[in-house]
Amino acid sequence: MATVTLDDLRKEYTNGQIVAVEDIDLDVDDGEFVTVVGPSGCGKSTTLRMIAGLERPTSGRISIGGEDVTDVHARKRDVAMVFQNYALYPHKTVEQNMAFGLRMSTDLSKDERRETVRETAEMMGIEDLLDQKPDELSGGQKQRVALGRAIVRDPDVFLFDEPLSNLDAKLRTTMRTEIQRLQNELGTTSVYVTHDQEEAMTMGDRIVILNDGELQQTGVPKEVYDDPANEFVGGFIGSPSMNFLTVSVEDDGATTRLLGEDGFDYELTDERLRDAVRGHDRVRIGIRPEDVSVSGPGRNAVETTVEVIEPVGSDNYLHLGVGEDFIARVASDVEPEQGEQIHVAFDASNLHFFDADDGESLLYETEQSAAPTV
Amino acid sequence: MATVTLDDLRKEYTNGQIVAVEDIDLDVDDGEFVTVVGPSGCGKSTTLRMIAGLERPTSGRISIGGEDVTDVHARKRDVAMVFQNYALYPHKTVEQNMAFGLRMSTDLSKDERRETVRETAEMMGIEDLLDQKPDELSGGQKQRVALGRAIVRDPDVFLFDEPLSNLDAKLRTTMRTEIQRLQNELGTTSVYVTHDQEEAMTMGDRIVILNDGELQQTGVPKEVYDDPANEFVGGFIGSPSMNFLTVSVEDDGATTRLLGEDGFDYELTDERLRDAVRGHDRVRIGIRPEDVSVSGPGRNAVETTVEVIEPVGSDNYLHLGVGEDFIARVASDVEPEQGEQIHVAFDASNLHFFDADDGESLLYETEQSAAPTV
Amino acid sequence: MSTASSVARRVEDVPFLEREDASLLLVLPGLFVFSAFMLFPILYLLGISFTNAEPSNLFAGDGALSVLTFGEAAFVGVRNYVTVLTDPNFWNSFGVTWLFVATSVTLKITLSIGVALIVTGDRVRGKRLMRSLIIIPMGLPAIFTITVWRGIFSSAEFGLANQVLRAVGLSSVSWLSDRWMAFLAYNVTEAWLAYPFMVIITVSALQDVSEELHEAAKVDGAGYLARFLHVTLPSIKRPVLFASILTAAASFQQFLIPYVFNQGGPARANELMVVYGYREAFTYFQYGQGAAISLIAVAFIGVFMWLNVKRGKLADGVNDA
Amino acid sequence: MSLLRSVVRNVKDDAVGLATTPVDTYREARYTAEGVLAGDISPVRPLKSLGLTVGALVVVLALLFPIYWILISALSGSGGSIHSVDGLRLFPEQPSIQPFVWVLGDLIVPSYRIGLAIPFTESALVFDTPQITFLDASAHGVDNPSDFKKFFWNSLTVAVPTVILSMCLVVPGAYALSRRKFVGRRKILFGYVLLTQVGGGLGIALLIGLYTVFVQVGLNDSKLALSVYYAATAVPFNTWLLKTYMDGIPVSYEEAAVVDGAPAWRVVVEVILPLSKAGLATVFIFTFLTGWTEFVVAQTLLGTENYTLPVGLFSLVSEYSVPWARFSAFALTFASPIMLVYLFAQRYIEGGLSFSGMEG
Amino acid sequence: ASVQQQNETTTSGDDGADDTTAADDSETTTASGPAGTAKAWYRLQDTELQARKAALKQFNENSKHTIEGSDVSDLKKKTTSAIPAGQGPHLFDWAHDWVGDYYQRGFVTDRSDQLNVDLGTYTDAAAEAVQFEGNVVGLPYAAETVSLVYNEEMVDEAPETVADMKSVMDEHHDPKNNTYGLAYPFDPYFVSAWAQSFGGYYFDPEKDPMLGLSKSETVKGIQFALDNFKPYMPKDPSYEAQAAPFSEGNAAFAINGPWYLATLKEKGVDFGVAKLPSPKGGEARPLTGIQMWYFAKAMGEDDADTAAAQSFAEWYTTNEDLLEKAAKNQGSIPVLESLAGSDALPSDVRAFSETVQQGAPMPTHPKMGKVWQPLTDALTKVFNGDAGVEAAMKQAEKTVRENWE
Ligand SMILES: Nc1ncnc2c1ncn2[C@@H]1O[C@H](COP(=O)(O)OP(=O)(O)OP(=O)(O)O)[C@@H](O)[C@H]1O
Ligand SMILES: Nc1ncnc2c1ncn2[C@@H]1O[C@H](COP(=O)(O)OP(=O)(O)OP(=O)(O)O)[C@@H](O)[C@H]1O
Ligand SMILES: [Mg+2]
Ligand SMILES: [Mg+2]
Repeated sequence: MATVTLDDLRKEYTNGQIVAVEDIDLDVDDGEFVTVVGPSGCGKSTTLRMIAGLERPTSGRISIGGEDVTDVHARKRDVAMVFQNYALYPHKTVEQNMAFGLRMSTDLSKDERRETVRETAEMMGIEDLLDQKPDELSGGQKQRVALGRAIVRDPDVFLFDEPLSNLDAKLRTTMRTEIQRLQNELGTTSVYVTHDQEEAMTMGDRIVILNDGELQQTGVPKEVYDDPANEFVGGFIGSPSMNFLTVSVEDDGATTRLLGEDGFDYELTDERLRDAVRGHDRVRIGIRPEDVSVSGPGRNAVETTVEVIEPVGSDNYLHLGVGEDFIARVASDVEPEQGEQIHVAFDASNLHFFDADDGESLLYETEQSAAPTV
Repeated sequence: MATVTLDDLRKEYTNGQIVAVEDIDLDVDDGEFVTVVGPSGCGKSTTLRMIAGLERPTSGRISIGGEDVTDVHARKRDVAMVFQNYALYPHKTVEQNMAFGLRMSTDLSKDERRETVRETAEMMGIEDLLDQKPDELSGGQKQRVALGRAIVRDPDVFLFDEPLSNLDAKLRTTMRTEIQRLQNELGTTSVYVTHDQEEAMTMGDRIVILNDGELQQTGVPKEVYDDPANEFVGGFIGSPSMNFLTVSVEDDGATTRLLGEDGFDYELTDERLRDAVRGHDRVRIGIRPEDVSVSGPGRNAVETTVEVIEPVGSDNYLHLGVGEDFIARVASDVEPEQGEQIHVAFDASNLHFFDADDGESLLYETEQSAAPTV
Repeated sequence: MSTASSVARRVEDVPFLEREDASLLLVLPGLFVFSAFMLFPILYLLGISFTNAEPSNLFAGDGALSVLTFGEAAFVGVRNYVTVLTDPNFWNSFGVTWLFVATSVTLKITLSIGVALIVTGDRVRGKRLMRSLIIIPMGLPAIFTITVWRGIFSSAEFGLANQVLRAVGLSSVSWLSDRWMAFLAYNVTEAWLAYPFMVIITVSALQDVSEELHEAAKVDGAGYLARFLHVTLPSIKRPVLFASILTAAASFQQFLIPYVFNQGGPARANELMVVYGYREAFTYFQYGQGAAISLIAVAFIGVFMWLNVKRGKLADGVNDA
Repeated sequence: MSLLRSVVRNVKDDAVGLATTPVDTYREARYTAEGVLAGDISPVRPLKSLGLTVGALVVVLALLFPIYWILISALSGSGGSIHSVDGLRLFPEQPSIQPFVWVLGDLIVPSYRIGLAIPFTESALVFDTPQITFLDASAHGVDNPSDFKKFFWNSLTVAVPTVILSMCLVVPGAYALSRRKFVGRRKILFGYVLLTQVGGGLGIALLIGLYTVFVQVGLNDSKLALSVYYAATAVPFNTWLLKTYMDGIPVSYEEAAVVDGAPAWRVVVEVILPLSKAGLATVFIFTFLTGWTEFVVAQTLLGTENYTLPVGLFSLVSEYSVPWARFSAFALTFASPIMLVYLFAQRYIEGGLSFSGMEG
Repeated sequence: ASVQQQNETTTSGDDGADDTTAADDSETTTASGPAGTAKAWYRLQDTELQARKAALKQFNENSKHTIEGSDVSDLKKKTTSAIPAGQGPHLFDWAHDWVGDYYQRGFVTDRSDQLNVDLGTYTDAAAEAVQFEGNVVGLPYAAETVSLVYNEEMVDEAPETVADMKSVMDEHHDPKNNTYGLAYPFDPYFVSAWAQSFGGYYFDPEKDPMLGLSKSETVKGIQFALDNFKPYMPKDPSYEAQAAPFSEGNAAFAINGPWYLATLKEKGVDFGVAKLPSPKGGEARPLTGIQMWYFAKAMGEDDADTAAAQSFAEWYTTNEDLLEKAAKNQGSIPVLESLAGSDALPSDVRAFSETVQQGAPMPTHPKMGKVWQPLTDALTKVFNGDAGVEAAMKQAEKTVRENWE
């Protein structure tokens, strides 16, 4: 158990032509579970691999437990990593797979190793599989073994690189809970990389969002969801995605109106929001689908067509004719016809505003956490 | 465009030791979009491949457009298939990939083929990629090309085998809409296999649920969601999963009470429900997470502990101390403390009842569609 | 699946080529040509091994028919086999041959894996060029290379091997006049001849070793050696095993090296089986006896290969469950 | 055809890649140097790389020393011998390319007269192509150059039919064994694996039988018959090799083509073969090498006029003496095209031999 | 008879005329038959090969017959397989040691009755060598044997006795500085001079016992060679390793045959050739080989091709001009009576010629074929010090006897 600190971490590939990770600062507290999320190619794996010692940073420092390990070889760092494809040694039995790390990094006797492995296997519910080879296991079992292999070593830090992405949806949720349970139990500092924002949200004590190698925002999942630092974060976190509209701001001193295409017309009354948009000609509004409600006509209600209705059982998704792809999540008993004209409304407190040019949030309190570098 | 009819279709492997598909009957209407869903290994792919002609059924018949094609070779059936890993010919350009089917199955001249491919490519927004090789494309682009390759042939039937499972979450939703849009436009009969129930729900005109090679239920997604034919379907469709509890039925003639562990005590008043459970000592209740609401104490309210709170942004998932893993989906502003005692309530109309032994629904109207064989 | 019924079911209108059993026709030409040129001579050899065939009687007679009657050679029963199997020289060659197989294969594998590791090393630059250079020996005719190595291992003080020894301050060695030194020389030469093929296979195998497994092992705390033993080696085991089996067979049948070096000497001490057969058969043109020796050798190598193929499951394909 | 084109393209890429390697290396060196200067990169790392590269180079050179040694003797003029009494020499004493000139002989494209009749007129254009002299042996004091060109031609006319023929035999067989199930499939496969080496190495033992058969059928001294023989010996190993490679091609490509409406043979031609490029290249090289380097059978079967390169090479050796300089020069000239081909085919061969399908 | 005359005319006539006369002559000897084409096989070094080609050309241009010559590698294997299969040549060129064996196996044919040359034209030894049991199976054109070659820069005068030679070798032998006393391939053929010095022999069908390997005289001779020469030689007894030091000017003496001279000339070694020195109490008596054109089985029929082959063999073996040139350029030792020992020959050839006189032709008896290998093995053993001479020779003798059975 230890803290992990990244200090101005940067990684370049092909002689500086590709910048995979750009000056990331991050502090992970002892026992914290941090999820790192971002689209494909944003540098998540690279960051994780630098923490593991599998890649050497181009510049910047990494400390684990307060000790600078930047120049320490992977095998000397007391971290355990769970890989996307499990990376189980195919020729070893489950037991040997799990014992390998112990054999390499501790002085335990054979019997002690056996004992330790057996304990962990029981904890993971895989004690019956110990004599099997990875080939003979199902995806979920493999995943459990991979976790077991990491846990058995009782390392300072757990690193996970999209460990669940090869599992099917059901199994993914099961395993997700399992990992959380384990981490709660063990209290080991963990960094968990995923491209699935839901996974990131539900699992992380804190969530770190990367894009294009750059840190976008860190924070408690709910805060990030409620108060995204920029349009990217807003759009990336949450499913279905936040809806965006570009609107022009008409401020006559008394009222502030936001005018958009398709007859969008919204009047801001809240002073904080008016302050935020004041001084901008055009802003991007972000509205989450669940914050859109079907209403009757009225002030600030927008009339629009229902283009598609997607039932997902628990809810219905309405694809509306506002902007590019505007979705409203409504209860499953709200079932307008396709093509029907309806009115939708949203509460001003649920609106997010972003700079039309650089996408920065106009509401985000910068003191909240370290300022993103964008 | 044509109907697809499966008639008592059965497929055995390894000399009958493995029954991959067991006596499936299915009618797909002309222009219908049917999604086939089920857990891994349930026989989805096998079914689809039999329709395509890539596997020969052990028994049973397949008709396409009313014509019995059971003994017709795959290449003579006018179907197009989209594979999970796209199966784009790596040595051919996108254009050649798309034109290949035309070259093989039509008499079009080179120019005509070129024209057709170009049109389809424009429709798919991949006209700029025509000269590229599959390697040079991103996952989403590959997926588009694979779709284009199927569409360009204008076949009777589209077959999709988990075409989106290699894409990341965001891209998956985008492509999902795209496929729906295309199918709407083209109106081609489609069979779409997936293991993701959400995909199946949102995309299908009708949804077919398989388990263990056997057909569980077919129906419009909403119907299946609201009225699952058995416990398996109930649990499989919907995310988070339906919660299940085994309760004993205490019927004293006047009232019917359902008693479970953890102080679960629920009185049934609805006559239809009472009829359903009557005669059973023990039944399984199914309650969907979104139908569980946090309430004050009261009749039929169950007191329980909040074990874990999972925020997913739009909602919070409460893991409750009822039964094995009982989840309530509540609005994101309902935020009890972990370990807090709360009361939860659910409406009787949202309860599902299953036979404790065979899992059959006690409410499911059997006349609704062909009876499942379980 | 019963083949008969499935064939019957498919006969209908299915195009000829798409019938699975018709695929046999695709294999047959190769099989036929191969049999014609390899199996027939083997059978022929079997035939003459029971005769007293010599050039003078074997080639007598006219027309293709005389092939089948082995010219005018007379049938002598198993005499040739008895002669061979009671010859102490044969048993010596038998022992030496297996010893040679064991030592040379070990040497070849070690050398090839070592070289392959070097030319695939992460930190090594110019790997591709090195890999191309390294296979040069494959492009030279074996007979030439072996003649050169014969010169290298000259017992004379000025033989290259001796010059190298002298350069590092050792005394020169009578390579080919000392039994075990000659044996060593065979091994070195054999290893040098065979390494390109083995290295190519090993390099290919190494490139398929999962990087992720290596990383997993690194994180698990394994050092270079441990990773080599626990990750690399198991991953390349099958291809290398396969190459080893092939190369073992090649070692078993090595002829040119001992023959060119010192005719299996010194004084027949290192006569490998094929050399023994050649000397018995060709020095005095006893074709019958030569054939018997060849066939005994073939039988041994056949059994050896058979065991290996069985145990190594080399004949299994992906679609044999 | 497209196969050929793609091969040509890849070769071109490789050539470009080879040519740009120094540029890339330079770029990397500069980047590293900058990094080191800026203190971002510890100087130990590039040094380690350098050290390992040098180490690897040393190993490679050690392995190739015998070849280098041959080269020295080839460059030592007629005086060269590998049995030189004088201590270890790293450079030829009196370098001379005469032995190589002797091997190659004159390389002169004689002048040709080409007449082009102009249609609808009586007249014709007549060109005299210039005589092109690449190498004039007599200018280097070589009067009786070797028959290398003749042998080369013979080797070519043996090796090329060998390749064509074995391709014809191997490819269909490998495909069927990899993709179809039929009676006796496993047995054939098993037999092939068994015979890969037994067959090949039996060469000498089988010579008697083989020779008799050839003579009786009247096929000795026929290059074509020799090709057929080589092709036959190449069948088991190469079929097995290609089969293993084809096993690694995902079935879904084939299925996609079938669903697209392609008949079996087009699936093979349009999908399987192009995807087996690496395997095919490997088989190509191996069968070519068989025809190119085989010595014993060629020597037994062929008459002087038809000697192939290895036989020609060995005919330089007389009972008592080996003209080392010429012998070596001949051998190296002989090997050089193969090296070149390998340099470009390398990635295919390494791919083709990876036995990806074997991990069944 | 006409050949004899022709020879006289050629020796007396001037250069310009002899080609045509020789050719005319061959025309006349076969005037009756039609033109034929015959195949001739040989295995030669580069310099000899050029001369051979020139000779063939000369013959073909001046005769109605055509001879197609081929330089065939591994002539022994090639002839043994091709001749019985009916694919062989009409003539092939090799030393005479195959005569008995090949005759018995029917690979060669007796043409004593059809010959147009008198065997008396050749030296006795040569004439003897081409016959087996009275059958003439070919015609001889040169002899070969090993003799003493010395480096004139190191050795002032050729030693007469082995003792003299030893003292010179002592002076020059210094392997540390890459100089050696003697370069001497150690195999039965080369060693025969000493093995037979004291009355020993390897094999002689006229003697009893035929096999003389373990006779004390033979053993003594081999022991003598071992004691007196081995210490001054490079340690590798193989031909190549022994040939190199002398040809590079790093050895005082070599014992080698005329074929070696071409290499020496090429490398510019200043050498002299002398008779083999005599051992104390004996005389060096090397085995000699006779180079000859064999009449192969294909000449069994009297057709035009056979006539062509025979006329070529006769022309080649009796053409003084050709043989003299060969002597000058390739150090070939003529066996034509009129040339053998002639002063017109270069001095090296004369020296070799003298050694040939001292020596004994290799036996042509087929049994000899089975003596070489065991004997070679024995010599290797004794050279390597793995066995005493006597033991090794006894063992070899036993093996030979077994092989004979
Ligand atoms: N070895 C490498 N050489 C060159 N570029 C690389 C290398 N590894 C990664 N990159 C590049 O660095 C960037 C970040 O890659 P990284 O693997 O960290 O992304 P990721 O966020 O893990 O993506 P994914 O979700 O697809 O796994 C990408 O643009 C990638 O192309
Ligand atoms: N070629 C085969 N030989 C033997 N068994 C097979 C074969 N193909 C499929 N099976 C078996 O048939 C069953 C159904 O397989 P199928 O591939 O149809 O499942 P699936 O529903 O597509 O699963 P997934 O979601 O994993 O793709 C499985 O139990 C599988 O093991
Ligand atoms: Mg990644
Ligand atoms: Mg499937």
